[in-house]
Amino acid sequence: MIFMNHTKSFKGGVHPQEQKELTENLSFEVMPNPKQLIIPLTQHLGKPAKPVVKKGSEVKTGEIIAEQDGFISAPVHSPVSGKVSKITVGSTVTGFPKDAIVIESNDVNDIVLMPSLDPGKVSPEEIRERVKLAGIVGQGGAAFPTYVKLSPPADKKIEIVIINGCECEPYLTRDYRYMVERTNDLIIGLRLIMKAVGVNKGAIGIENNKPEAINKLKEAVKNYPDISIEVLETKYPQGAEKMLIKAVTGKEVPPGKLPFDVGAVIQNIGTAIAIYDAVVKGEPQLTAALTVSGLGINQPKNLIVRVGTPLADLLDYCGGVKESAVKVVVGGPMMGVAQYDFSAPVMKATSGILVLTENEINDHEETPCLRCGKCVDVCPLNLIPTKLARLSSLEKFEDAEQLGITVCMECGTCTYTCPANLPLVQWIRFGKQRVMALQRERESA
Amino acid sequence: MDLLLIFLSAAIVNNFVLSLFLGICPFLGVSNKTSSAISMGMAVTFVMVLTAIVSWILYFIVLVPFKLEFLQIPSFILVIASLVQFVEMVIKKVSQPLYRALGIFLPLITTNCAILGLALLLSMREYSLLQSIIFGLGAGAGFTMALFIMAGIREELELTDVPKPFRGVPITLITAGLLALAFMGFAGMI
Amino acid sequence: MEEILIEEGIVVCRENGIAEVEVFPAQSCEECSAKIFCKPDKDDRNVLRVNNSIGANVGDNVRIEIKGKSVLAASFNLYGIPLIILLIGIFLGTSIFSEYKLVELYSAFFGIGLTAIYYLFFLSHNKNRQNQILPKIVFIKRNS
Amino acid sequence: MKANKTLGYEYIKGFWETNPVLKQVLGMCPTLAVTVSVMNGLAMALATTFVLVFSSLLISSIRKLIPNQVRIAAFIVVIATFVTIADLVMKAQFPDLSKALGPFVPLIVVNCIILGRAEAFASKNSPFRSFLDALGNGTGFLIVLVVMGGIRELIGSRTLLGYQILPNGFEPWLIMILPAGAFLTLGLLMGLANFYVDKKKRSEREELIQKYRKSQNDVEVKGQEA
Amino acid sequence: MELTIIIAIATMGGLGFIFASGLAFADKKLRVEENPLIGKVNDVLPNANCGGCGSAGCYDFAVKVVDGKALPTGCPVGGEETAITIAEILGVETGTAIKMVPKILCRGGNSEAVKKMTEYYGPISCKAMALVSGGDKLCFYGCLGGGDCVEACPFGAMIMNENELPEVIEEICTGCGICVKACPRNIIEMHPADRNVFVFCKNQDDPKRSKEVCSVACIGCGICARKSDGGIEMVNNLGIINYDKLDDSKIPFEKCSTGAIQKIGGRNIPVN
Amino acid sequence: METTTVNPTYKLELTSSPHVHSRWSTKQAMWFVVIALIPALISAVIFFGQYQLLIILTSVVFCIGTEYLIKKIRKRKVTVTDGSAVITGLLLGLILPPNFSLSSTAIGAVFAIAVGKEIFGGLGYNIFNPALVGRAFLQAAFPVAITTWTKPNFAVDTVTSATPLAAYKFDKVFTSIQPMFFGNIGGSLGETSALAILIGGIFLIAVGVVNYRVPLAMILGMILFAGIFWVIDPVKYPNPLFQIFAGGFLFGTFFMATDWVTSPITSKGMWIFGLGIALLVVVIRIFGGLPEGVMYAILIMNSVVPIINRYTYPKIFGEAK
Amino acid sequence: MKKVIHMIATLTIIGIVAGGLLSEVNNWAYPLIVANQKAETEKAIFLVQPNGKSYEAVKSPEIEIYKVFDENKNLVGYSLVSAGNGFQGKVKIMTGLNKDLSEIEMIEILEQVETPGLGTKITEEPFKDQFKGLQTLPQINWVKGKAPEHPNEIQTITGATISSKSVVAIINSGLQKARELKDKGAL
Repeated sequence: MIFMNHTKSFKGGVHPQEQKELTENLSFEVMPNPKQLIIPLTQHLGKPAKPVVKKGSEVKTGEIIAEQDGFISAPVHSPVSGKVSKITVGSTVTGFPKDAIVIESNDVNDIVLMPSLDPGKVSPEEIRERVKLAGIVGQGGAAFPTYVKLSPPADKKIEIVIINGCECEPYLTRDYRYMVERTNDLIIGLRLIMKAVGVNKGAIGIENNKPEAINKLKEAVKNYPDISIEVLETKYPQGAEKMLIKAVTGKEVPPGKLPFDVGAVIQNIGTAIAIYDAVVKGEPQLTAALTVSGLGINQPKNLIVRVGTPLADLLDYCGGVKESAVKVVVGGPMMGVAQYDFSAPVMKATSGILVLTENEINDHEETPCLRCGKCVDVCPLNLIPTKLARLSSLEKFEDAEQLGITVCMECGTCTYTCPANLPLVQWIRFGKQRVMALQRERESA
Repeated sequence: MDLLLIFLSAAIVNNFVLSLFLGICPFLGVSNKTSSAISMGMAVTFVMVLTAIVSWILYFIVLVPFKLEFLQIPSFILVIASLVQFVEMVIKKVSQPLYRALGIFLPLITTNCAILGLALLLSMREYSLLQSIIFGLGAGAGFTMALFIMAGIREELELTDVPKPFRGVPITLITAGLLALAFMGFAGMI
Repeated sequence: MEEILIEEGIVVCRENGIAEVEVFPAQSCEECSAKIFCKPDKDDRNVLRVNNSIGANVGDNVRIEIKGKSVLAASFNLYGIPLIILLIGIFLGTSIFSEYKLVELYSAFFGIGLTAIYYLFFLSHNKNRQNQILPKIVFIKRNS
Repeated sequence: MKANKTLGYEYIKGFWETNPVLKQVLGMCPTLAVTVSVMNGLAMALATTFVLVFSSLLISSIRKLIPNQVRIAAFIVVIATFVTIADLVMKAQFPDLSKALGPFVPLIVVNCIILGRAEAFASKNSPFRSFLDALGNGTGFLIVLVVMGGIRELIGSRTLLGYQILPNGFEPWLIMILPAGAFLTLGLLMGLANFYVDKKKRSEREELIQKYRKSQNDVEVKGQEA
Repeated sequence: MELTIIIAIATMGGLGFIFASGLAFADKKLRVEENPLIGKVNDVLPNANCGGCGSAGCYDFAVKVVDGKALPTGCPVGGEETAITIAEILGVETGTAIKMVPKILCRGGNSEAVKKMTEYYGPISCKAMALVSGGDKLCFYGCLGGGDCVEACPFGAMIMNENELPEVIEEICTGCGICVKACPRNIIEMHPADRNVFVFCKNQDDPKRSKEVCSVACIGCGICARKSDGGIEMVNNLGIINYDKLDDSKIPFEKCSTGAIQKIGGRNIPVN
Repeated sequence: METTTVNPTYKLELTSSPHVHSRWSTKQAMWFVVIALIPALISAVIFFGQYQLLIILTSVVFCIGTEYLIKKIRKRKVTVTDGSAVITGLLLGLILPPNFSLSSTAIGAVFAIAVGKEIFGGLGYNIFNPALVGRAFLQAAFPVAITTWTKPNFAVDTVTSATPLAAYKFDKVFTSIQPMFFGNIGGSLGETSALAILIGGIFLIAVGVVNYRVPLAMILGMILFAGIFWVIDPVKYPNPLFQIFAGGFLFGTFFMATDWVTSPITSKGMWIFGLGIALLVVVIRIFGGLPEGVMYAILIMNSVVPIINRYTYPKIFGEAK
Repeated sequence: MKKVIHMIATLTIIGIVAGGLLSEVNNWAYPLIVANQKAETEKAIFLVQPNGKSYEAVKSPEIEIYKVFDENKNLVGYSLVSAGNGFQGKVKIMTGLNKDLSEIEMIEILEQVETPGLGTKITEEPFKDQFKGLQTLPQINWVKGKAPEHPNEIQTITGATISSKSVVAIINSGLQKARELKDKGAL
């Protein structure tokens, strides 16, 4: 209250070391196709896709190999041409094995594309249909099928589409590169989304540590008065949906509610680009753009790789891992998943691979909670992380539920700040799962 | 001023729980819910004030004039028991739902030594009726405060790593000891 | 933060929207040294009246919740207000009966009388509001 | 199950196994309040035992005459009567002691030990058994009160029963005879008692584990032979 | 002095009268009839309120037993003695109390299960480990070795052995089943103490992966099922025993290459 | 350039997110507090002589020893290196009167750690500030010894050995601010020199170990509450500045009330906590029998911290206002 | 209905028996208790008036004061009981005074609930002895931390200043009332 900040933002949050300089100025590189690709059937939130190919089937690039199954689901396309060698359980970057189709690439370049559409004339239905067929999932991390987000319930009045250009996770520069390299495609993508959900107000939220991107975008939107560029304070988790909406529109999404409920649709930079690709170029989501970074990798890069490329190939391409590496993480350092099996493949929503060294992790001895209140100060959702974690670990789920454990988005700011180095997020995640199970049980009863 | 002193003395300086050790049983058994602590406290305060009135009347209007002081203990306890029973019945008659929700505190109060202690103390100190009422009010307030603070602390204690032999009553006693130590700061205010 | 008290019990009877639930003695009751007075005899079971909006049947194992605020409001109605009335009555009484010899006695009766009137008044009114602050059944366990 | 307990057990159990203060957590008020010295503790415990024994005896012998509904009320009256007797006797014969114990003699009425034993034991058992049970519980109470009083008197005023035990060089800890000291001493004492019980339980479990390990090894050896 | 005695007697008698009248009045209004048997049964129960019987606490169980909704043998903690006493109180025949004991259906301890190439750091507790890519072991079905069940056991009847697998000391075990609930991987099951054939694995992966992740996994070869005459069924690459139909003489234990299905002990575990 | 194969031969770490941490650690914070206490320590030696070092040393050694012993008995990890026992020892030493007996210091230290801290489960679980528990214990056990003050080394004739508060309370003598600021007055070892305490306190706030809210609330509260009395009767009641500089108020403000463990975790709670302490200090100093009330005020407020926390939980993001 | 009568009868009978029993016990105990109390008062009166042999209570609604005589029935002084608040609660003091109330013979603390070991030092000899022969005019004063300089001053106990001060204040207020009484000629 005392130190009012003039840059738009939210209360709480932290400012971890950015480390973006490792890859900030490297343009995207296209990685050659690997020999073998493992394509999980669950690359999105929701029901797994249903395979439509068998062992031994020949497939072409862009061909559907597994179709959408249910409302919240997404089809999967073959990212390369080749032959299905098997359908089996394989490790994934989420940490849990899933069914996957394994394709041996044959290095033939025959791609099956959908017809290109004119972004100026396309109808909202067509956009949604195209997004659905292209199997586009949100690039923000949760991998929610994008077409669902483009179909808001009829009773919710949507006012604004916000493109999330914050990229608040340290290390990652994928969105930044997109903004700098494909500025105009991004704007068209945004306009397509605005059309699909039927609003005439768009915004792109960017943290103020990306001046070049801000300049380029401001230049590009000169002719679009309905799109504004919102410059936000550099702070983690500025890019979280709720925080972004708060910063841009000043509205707070109530617990248990969605951005729809305050009239906003949020899309990631990567998603907007993917929509552009699907509509304008007719290309389904076959590749993932990602940042390979960290002090533990020999050649940090911004890469465009085929979905299904095993981590091992990718790390090899970037010159291998240094001796000093202690952790390999897929996603950002704050919310990513530590890897134990490098045969796990890149998925549609993978945004980065980090190889971290001891120095970056800053791990220190775990001590009991000292109730210093730092976690309470930084929690962007105004929760009491230390209490929630303690209650969860003692399995007092009712109390935890009372204190709003289900609101937590696991952004990790509390654990990052905690001087006692407690695994707060891990416990809260456990408690959250159990509380949600309890709630489901209650509803069914 | 005299009344204020009686109130402060009973509530803080010579707190019933922390320095006179009256009402230890409910204090040790108190739940960790602050709202039930306050409810219980309110019930006790109400009964305390009623007890103060009734036992004052009994003692100074009946027992003393008839030289029956030696019947103090049995008659006090019977009167208190009847009183609580009566309140229980009235509340039940008046408000069945509330009785069901909160009536359980009442039988507990019957045999609470704080209530009988209050009656005995006020007869020993020869308070006037007004003083007795204020004394009861102060004792009730002090009891409620101790219960409230303890309920809060216990909630916190549930989440701590207290050595196993000390869990439950022993740690409550030790906390009460430290609380009593802290309340010594008020000594000398009367 | 809103405090909520949770109890578990078994439904013993129900009637339009209200149920009576017998509450199991909680674990913490075991530690309580006052437990022998809590249930003076085993016949007197601990039965609560609760709001049964989710339609639990007799014999169901249920969890009931009551808001801390409701408990406070209820006990304030039940003990707090009478206490205040009692005190006011006595102080008023001392001035009203100041000419009599047994001022204190009369004023005490006056205060108690006022309190009794409050209780009776309470009886005829706000029955509905009372039902609102009842605990309510939130969850039926169907494990057994 | 209850029938086969020996009479000796009814007496002895109150010392430790079901010690009223340490295990049943009853009668805390006097335990905390009067134990500033051994003498006070002793007097209080004796008075309590007197009331406990006589009321148990009486209640047990008239238990069949009392209707269930007025049981508690009748107990209270009986107990109150004996307490008054104890109080009057004390005031008449030991005025100093009576003064030192203050209102805590009358408060024996609401001492949960007495009502607790009456309710849990005397109302269900024969007079002789109830007598032994009451005496045992009284003794258990006495033990705790004397120990408490001993600790507090020794450290708080370096005396025992009024005789100086600790040398002058030892500065007495006044806190021990203050309320805070009472809480702390009893808390630590109960913790210690629990610790001892825990330790015993643990060693019993260790033994069982050892036995289990051994039997496990036997099976393995047999399995290899076969 | 005479007068005092009379007044004293009158006062006390009067007070007793008033109080008793009040009680009688309250009693008439308050009365809730309850079967006195419930109290008696409740007295016999161990009053540990562990919930092992499936009821919420001992009193609840007593109510159920008296109502005939539960069997006298239903209290696992009290054992046979309690069952007999309850039966006596109720005047019914007791069935034989069959002691249930938990069985840990995983043998993939530290030396058998294949470990991940990474090492887990964080709270040593199964429920927490299960969240982070499923702990240290590659197997996603096996014991995590965090000892949650050992912690949970209120009777101290479980220990972690050198191989970091929990073991049940059946002499101490009361069969309350709390360990079953504590296990996030559901590898603990309650079985009658006299059962001696178990499939010590819960792995439902395809045979190849099962083989890769653990040397003692059930790899779903189905040999035991084919020979068992319906005693064993293969479900999701895992042998499930149907104890009603099981004839252990037909099971070719030696054919199980990983030893996942085993006949144990031959020890007689006394029912306490 | 160091290179290895894709899968390193050694084990990588597998942990839950987040994978990076801030530089803050408990240990670091604790040692910062120790550093912040050095000025007060120096002023103690300057004003009361080298013997005081022995008191503080005894206190620290016994604190560490007790913690070590209890952790060993409980078969827990020995955590004496985290510095918390050292802080308790230092704080306890600094709030004792000069030339206090070493054996009593040791008893206080043992009590502070054993009953004030370890019995609740050790660091992070204690309800009351351990150093203050130790001091309150000593005050109750040896009331005479602990209120026996000695003159500071540079005592001017007019300065008696009595503390400014005792002088005010019993003799109605006001000490002037200047000696109180530098510490040339009677009082506990570390509490006399406002200057030394301010240096340490401001250091702690600057490095971020201590949140500014509690100290600010306490000082503002003191100005407010003491001010009310002062305005009512400037002759009878001391002015707020005197109240702030006298006794252990500043020391309590910066080193005791700001203890992480025993202060509220919510920001609203911290304000309430600070104001509450200030109010209690004023009440005890003016109406109570003791001249000094900071210790008791903080202990009492410690006991209501769980309640303060519970009722000041912030509104969850997005919840209706 | 039968049950109700049974209930009421049981409790009434128990009440009657209890009442009877207690009055019997009381009949035995009451004289002893009264004698004890009287003996105690007497002991205190003569303790503060060592030369007294007999006494007589002065009837006054305001204060409790006794005239004390020697063996020749000559007035040797007064024994004054005064009470007031100490550090923690009520303190009751018996003060022995000379005939014109100008000098204290001795004091005795009858009741107190001061801090054990600290405030309770007011009951110990070193403190009480200070009052022997103390001048009471114009009133008693106290000094702290130094030896008394005037005949009407006593030194407070270290660490128990408030208790010591209370004793002085209580005696002073009692004296005040006694003087008023004397002025009225009632003594």
